[in-house]
Amino acid sequence: MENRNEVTITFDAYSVNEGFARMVAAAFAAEFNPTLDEIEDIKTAVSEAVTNAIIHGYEETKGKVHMALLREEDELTVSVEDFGKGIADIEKAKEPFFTTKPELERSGMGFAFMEAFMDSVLVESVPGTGTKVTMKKYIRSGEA
Amino acid sequence: MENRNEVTITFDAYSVNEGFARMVAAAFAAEFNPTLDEIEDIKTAVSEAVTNAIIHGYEETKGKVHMALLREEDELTVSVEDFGKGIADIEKAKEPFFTTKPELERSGMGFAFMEAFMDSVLVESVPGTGTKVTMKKYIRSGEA
Amino acid sequence: MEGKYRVKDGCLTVAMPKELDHHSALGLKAETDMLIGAYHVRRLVFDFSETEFMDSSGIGVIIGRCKNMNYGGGSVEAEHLNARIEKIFLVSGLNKIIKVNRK
Amino acid sequence: MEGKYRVKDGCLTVAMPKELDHHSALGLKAETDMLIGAYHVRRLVFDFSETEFMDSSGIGVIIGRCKNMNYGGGSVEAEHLNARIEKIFLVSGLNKIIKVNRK
Ligand SMILES: Nc1ncnc2c1ncn2[C@@H]1O[C@H](COP(=O)(O)OP(=O)(O)O)[C@@H](O)[C@H]1O
Ligand SMILES: Nc1ncnc2c1ncn2[C@@H]1O[C@H](COP(=O)(O)OP(=O)(O)O)[C@@H](O)[C@H]1O
Repeated sequence: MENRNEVTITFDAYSVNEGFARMVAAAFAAEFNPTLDEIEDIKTAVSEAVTNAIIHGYEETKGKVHMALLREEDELTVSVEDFGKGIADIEKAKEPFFTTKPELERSGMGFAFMEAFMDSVLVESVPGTGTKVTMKKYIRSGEA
Repeated sequence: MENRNEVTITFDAYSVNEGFARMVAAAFAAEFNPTLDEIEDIKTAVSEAVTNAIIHGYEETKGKVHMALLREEDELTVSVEDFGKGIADIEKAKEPFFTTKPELERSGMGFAFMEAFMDSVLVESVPGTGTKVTMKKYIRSGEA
Repeated sequence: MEGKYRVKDGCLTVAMPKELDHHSALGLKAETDMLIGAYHVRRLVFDFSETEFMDSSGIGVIIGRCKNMNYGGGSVEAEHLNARIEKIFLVSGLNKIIKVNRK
Repeated sequence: MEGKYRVKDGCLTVAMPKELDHHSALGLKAETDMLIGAYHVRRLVFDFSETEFMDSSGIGVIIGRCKNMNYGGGSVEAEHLNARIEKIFLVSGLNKIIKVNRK
């Protein structure tokens, strides 16, 4: 096994690609020999970040989502980036139940889920330019 | 369902990514609602092209493989590109059983498999620059 | 239809999709609301037997339907949660908002 | 080890991996050859019970082992092929090179 493996992927901001992005992350993570629970954690976090890019970043119009997956030893880093609307107040955005789209019945739990299921979550955003979410998770590889 | 969906992905030329690339292609193709046989055909063709990039393009040294997946209506286009050695005689390379790496027990069946399992295969290559294989398959979507 | 629906004696049971996310939520919401209105549903049951994945978009779907039902004084329940969905209910606090049936 | 191996009365049975590709082939080849030599194997059986995927790298593995076995006058067989692996054998002509056991 190589010490480092990196994948970058660009896809259209369509809701059908939410499931696709989850599958890609799960397939990449398989190399770590993770537990089922760890795979589900990764899928959930990826789903939140990608859904946000589609709903909030591009407000369901056309756009490209960029996802990077990196394995370094036992650590997985996933970043999800859009080149859309951006976030003015990141601290506020991260609060549980805070949402700017209650009319779409968003729960405001997206960032809370990312933080619950990954070891760290970094949000970088410039209004009018885009948003990048970088999440890390240490995988305690099971036995082969 | 959108009429067009496009994904591009870049990964390291490691053999562990052969299985990953197959999974990504299968996950992307799922949107077509393909038959199990069609999924297997796509996985096999992708595996051949990616393995060739790793073994022949980069001769098992470091390098990046670029894969693009495109859905337009009922047609899937997969391209796999490397920036490695290149192919001097493409016609010869495509002949069944022809291989330049018999010492690695290559069967020379890679291109034959791509042609057997996809509807069309286009090979473009410049020696010293790289190789791009573009494959198309019409998916006769099953019932939902 | 994204889910499968069964109405009996004012109770609507919704078979939740395999993957409950923003993508599958759209049709599910519209169809459920339509049936709640059409059949004067008093009790709404989300059946998670088939559900393997759910993210926070799913939370939004459930809370949204709770609101609709509560306006009319009805009740909302969830059943057949696998371990992962249980965890999602727990982390989100959804298990305190709706009744989870266990057998 | 990539596969699981069983030797009995000069017959080596190799349980082929779930995905037989270039990645899994490396270890499989080395281990199989080592056992062929060590146990004076006269009959080699590839058991595909667990195998869901195989590409042309797999063809290379099998033909390579055939060569090794034939030098010593031994035989090579394959068994428990699912429909997909059957198809791969057919398309590649492998079914004409080694004996495929059916039950
Ligand atoms: N990629 C993004 N682009 C722009 N705004 C975002 C993005 N991601 C999140 N936000 C903002 O942060 C808020 C909170 O996000 P989140 O916790 O995921 O909840 P929800 O998606 O349910 O609204 C969103 O309502 C939105 O205003
Ligand atoms: N991406 C590539 N870069 C360089 N050479 C290639 C590439 N793909 C194929 N070739 C050449 O074409 C030949 C035939 O390829 P293929 O039919 O896949 O058989 P095999 O991989 O078993 O050799 C290879 O042996 C190699 O010389």
